[in-house]
Amino acid sequence: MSTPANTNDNLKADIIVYFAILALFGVQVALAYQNVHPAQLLVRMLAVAFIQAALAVMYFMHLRNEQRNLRLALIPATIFVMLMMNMIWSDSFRLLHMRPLFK
Amino acid sequence: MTTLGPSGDLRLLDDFSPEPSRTGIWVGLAAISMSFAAFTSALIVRQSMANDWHPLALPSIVFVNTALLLASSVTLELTRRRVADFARGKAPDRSVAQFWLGSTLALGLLFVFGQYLAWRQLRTEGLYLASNPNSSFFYVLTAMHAVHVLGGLAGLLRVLYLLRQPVFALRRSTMDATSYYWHFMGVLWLYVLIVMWIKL
Amino acid sequence: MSVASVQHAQHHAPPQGFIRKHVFSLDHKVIGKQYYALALVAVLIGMVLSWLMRIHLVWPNAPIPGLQLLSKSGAPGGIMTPEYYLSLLTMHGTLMVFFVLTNAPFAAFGNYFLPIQIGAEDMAFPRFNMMSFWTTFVAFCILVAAFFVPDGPPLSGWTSYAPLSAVGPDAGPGEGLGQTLWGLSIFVFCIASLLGSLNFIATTLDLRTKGMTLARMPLCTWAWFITSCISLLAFAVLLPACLLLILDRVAGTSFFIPGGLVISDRLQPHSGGSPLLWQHLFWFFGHPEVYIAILPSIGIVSHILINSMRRPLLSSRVVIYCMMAIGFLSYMVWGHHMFVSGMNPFSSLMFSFPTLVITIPATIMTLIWLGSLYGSRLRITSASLFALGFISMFVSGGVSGFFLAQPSIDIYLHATYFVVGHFHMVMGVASLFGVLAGTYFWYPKMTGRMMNESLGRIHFWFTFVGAYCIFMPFHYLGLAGNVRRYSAFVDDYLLPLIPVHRFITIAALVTGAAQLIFLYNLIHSRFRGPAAPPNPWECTSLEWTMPSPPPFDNFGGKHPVVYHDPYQYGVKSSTGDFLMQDSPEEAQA
Amino acid sequence: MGKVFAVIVVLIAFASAVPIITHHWFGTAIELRPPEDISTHGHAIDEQLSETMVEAGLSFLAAQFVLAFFVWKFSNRSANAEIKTFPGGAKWLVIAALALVGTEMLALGVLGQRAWATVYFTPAKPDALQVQAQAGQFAFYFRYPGADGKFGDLHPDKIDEGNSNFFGLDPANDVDSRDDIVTGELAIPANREIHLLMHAKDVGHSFYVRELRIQQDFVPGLDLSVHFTATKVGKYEIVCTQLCGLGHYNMKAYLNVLSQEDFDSWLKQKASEQ
Ligand code: HEA
Ligand code: HEA
Ligand code: CUA
Ligand SMILES: [Cu+2]
Repeated sequence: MSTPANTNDNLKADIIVYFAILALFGVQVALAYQNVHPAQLLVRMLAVAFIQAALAVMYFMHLRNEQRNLRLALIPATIFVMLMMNMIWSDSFRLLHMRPLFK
Repeated sequence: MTTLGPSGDLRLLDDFSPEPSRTGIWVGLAAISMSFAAFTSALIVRQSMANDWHPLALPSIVFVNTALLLASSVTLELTRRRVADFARGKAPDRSVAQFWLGSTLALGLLFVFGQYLAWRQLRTEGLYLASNPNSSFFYVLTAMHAVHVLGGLAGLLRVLYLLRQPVFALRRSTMDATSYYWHFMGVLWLYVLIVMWIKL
Repeated sequence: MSVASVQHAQHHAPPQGFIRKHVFSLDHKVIGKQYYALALVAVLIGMVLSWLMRIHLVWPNAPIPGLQLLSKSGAPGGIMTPEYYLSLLTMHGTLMVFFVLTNAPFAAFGNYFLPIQIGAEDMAFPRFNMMSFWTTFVAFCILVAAFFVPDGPPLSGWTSYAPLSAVGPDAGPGEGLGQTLWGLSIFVFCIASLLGSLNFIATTLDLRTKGMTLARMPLCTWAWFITSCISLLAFAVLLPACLLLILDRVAGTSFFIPGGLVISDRLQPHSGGSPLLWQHLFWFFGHPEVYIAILPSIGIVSHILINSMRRPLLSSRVVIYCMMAIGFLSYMVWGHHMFVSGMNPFSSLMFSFPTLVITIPATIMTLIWLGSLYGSRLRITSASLFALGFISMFVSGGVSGFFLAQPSIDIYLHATYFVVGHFHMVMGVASLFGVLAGTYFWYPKMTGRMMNESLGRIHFWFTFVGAYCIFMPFHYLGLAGNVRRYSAFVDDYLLPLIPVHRFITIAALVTGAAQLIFLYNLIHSRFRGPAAPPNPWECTSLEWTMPSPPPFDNFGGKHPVVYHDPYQYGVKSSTGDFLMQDSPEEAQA
Repeated sequence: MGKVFAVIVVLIAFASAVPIITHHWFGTAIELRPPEDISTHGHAIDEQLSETMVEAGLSFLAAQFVLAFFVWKFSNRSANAEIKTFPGGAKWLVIAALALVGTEMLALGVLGQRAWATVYFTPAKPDALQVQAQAGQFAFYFRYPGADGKFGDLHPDKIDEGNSNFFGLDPANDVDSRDDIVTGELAIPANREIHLLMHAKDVGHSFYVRELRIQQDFVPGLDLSVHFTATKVGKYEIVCTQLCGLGHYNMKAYLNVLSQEDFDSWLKQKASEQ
């Protein structure tokens, strides 16, 4: 478990993180105006959003200070399971070519 | 064995033994994330399957709602600090904390109301739940999110109730758990918004 | 590793009044028993349904007395219609998977013993706990209500594949209100399971008593913990899937229904949905679900086996790792239910590989159990017989899983009785053997009375032999190409196989009747059984340190201190050949 | 009691193995094995199946026998009997499991992928005979493209079973569909590849011919296809294996494998009946 004292009032760290998230938002806006394929765009946006969310969750929501067991049990499992879910998508790309015979 | 005061109150601020409600909230958030991941997968598969995809212009009010929800996170964080001040004896009473908490609640309610307005706007455009997949997903995602937000509002109400008790009865873990959940609603909303913005 | 300190602020006073004590109780022990009772009711209904199904399959025109009272249209004059068979099948599968196998080994025993085994006074969130039971109960009532709706109970199988399950009454009998109730019931069940898992995880992480490190938790606690992690994420996926299914049915959306379907001569007003999407979401939940069903039993059986062998396993740690590995792998294999479903054939290979890999941890566990039997001092009791029977059944069922895991063989075997044989072996009996072993083992603790050993053994022999007689022939039928979910066998090809079916039906009736012995034992011992001592099996874990049955606050307001890992057997100590977890004594080798 | 358990487990293991080895149920005439294979790809599947049967069967027997033996040997020993540890302990068991299952997996996995590939990863030959199959509650219909070699488009709104327009063809406006031949049985020439285009009319169904070692679901909204070559003349059952409603058990059609000449005259006759 982390040290008890400095969790609540670490205003400086919070502000830094806040600006980091804002900066990343800037990156997102920039990305949005790039001319890329929507699928690509989605991937990039989600990647950045993921970092933002991680920062917010770690610092603002103090996950950083949470029990080690909790972090060990929960985070890898959830991320892993979500990643696995992407296997569903493998179908969706194929389905594009297999629309019904009727017009 | 650590013992906590009879009410386990915030005045024993430095007790950092894990509190079930804090663990519980993280576990709950994992489950909620998973549910929304499932919705996202459904959306992606559904889109590639569809010959009926009609891009949907998000009602502009959702951006106002976004601002409201994010602002409510800030006010909640202010609440938390003021409560801590009070618990440490740095603040004379709880009125400031109550004020910020009240603002959070109000902003949250406004958010839900704003979402309702967004639905109304879609309806006036003739887009109902079953009109096309885009509107279906819009309603489902926003409604599911709103349901979770309502849960958060209930939590905040409880915190407010505890905060107003004559004898200070708010446990630190309750405050924390509720506010993590609430912040998560903000994060989740941004996620939902991005997904809808790009995909719908 | 941090040792969670034990503080439990809401130290509760003994509950007062009948309702608080027995109905809306916050006590995890009462809730555990409630779950058990619910599972028992569900398993009995499910069993009777399986009898009716079996009878109909081999004597399709024989009137079953009384059946017309249950459904006039489904069984006019007691003779079952084909659609009513499918309804019973659906209800049988749903009851068994959700209300028996998710409830009995996991929610019932878990609720009762997880807090005690880690030295806690109650679950982390007693109120949630009560809510999850009553939510489950509501889900159960909704499902049972589907028996009584006008156009019949749902008939899309426990998997409820869309679009059959999604298009509504046009698709035929059972696709009206009944199917909607099915969706609703499972939706509600998901909420209950999520609450339950959340509670289990928080309890295990936060409420362990002093000295109870994670490594010192008994194997069944580990199994419940891992199961709750699996179930948290699995039910979180089924929940949205059910929501979308219900919306397709009642709100006219098209998540799972494509365009251009003509059903009952009506062009359906839908377009663009994907039936495969339902299958993916369902099995994304469905496969982890089958491990949710087996892992707690694996834990319970290991616990009981160690106690009966009077020695620790060769390595408990390896078993824990295997359970974790199974947990992780269970999320990579769901596509093995969809090899011939029209899924991308490349994904079939991607799903087949981890499915084959999952047999490795299963094999390791099996070998560890077997290897630990070597040189032990095995005590034969009803509980240990069921635990040993579990191993035998798990091997039989697991091996047939190995066939199905290969997509090429699955082309032939998919949707045949081979699959039915496979899952009844692992789930219908192996998992339930875990429950039965647990029942014989923990009954004294839960009720304060001993069960009758001789009846227990008779029950074991009937069930063990009977289950093999029922479920082994299913495999042969499958190999011969007998298709599952058929209300009657009318093809020229299947008619010659009917004698095998007849044999199975008789075995099922006998085996089912033998369950009455168990039921009698359960009820009779509750009132007439000899009083149980605190530790009849000379077991080491914390539940056996307290009187039987335990007081409402478990440890009487004190917090036990744990000094040992859970399986100090085969040692020399003042108590005999074992050492309780909370005994400060050091064992001599 | 432990010894009884051991004996019964051994008996059960034997009893389970016998019908599989002999393919017969208690020596009677009930055959419990896949029917004779009539496809060109099926032998790969059959080999795979018997290979698995041997390896998994041996694992099954071994595990049951070891269980029985240990229970026989170590149950109800006296309270002060010495407790021994399995030679090698957990480590060797883990290694054994990895080696045993690992090799089995590799052997079968590699073999199996090949069998799978012949069914799913090879495209149908361009000269394969194209037939369209439509599954609907509770019947299969088949369509041959006729002389022009082209299938007419499907119009779900034109489906009219009363007038035998099962596919929803529109001969009035659509030239391609005028000579399409619609039948209720699937007649095919032997030794010629068939490319079966699968279309579901209402809910999910499946196409299962045991002798062909082919099973493939019909997925509404998705037009899949399978291809196969039948080698033996005869009549076989096509059954539906995907739960599709009350008539599921009775949803079947016949696969009629004919010689090329017989097939040609059959097709001609059907064309004249349209
Ligand atoms: C408790 C439930 C449970 C468990 C534990 C399992 C365990 C396994 N299952 Fe099963 N399964 C179901 C419940 C379960 N299953 C259900 C309900 C269905 C059907 C649903 C439906 O369609 O209605 C199903 C269907 C199913 C299918 C789909 C079949 C089809 O529809 O076509 C497949 C395919 O891969 C499969 C594979 C496996 C495998 C590889 C395991 C492995 O985990 C097994 C591992 C165990 C062992 C292997 C035994 C011990 C090891 C040894 C003795 C060593 C030596 C053995 C070998 C090397 C072979 N299962
Ligand atoms: C736990 C799971 C479970 C159990 C125990 C059973 C038990 C039985 N099942 Fe079933 N079955 C399923 C799960 C289960 N089944 C599922 C998921 C399906 C698929 C549904 C679908 O296709 O959609 C299915 C389908 C199914 C079919 C397939 C029908 C078809 O495809 O057409 C048949 C056919 O005979 C059948 C028969 C039986 C029989 C004879 C029994 C029993 O009678 C055997 C005798 C009973 C026992 C050995 C156990 C008794 C235990 C106790 C009384 C005490 C337990 C205590 C507590 C739980 C507290 N079942
Ligand atoms: Cu068509 Cu089953
Ligand atoms: Cu599975």
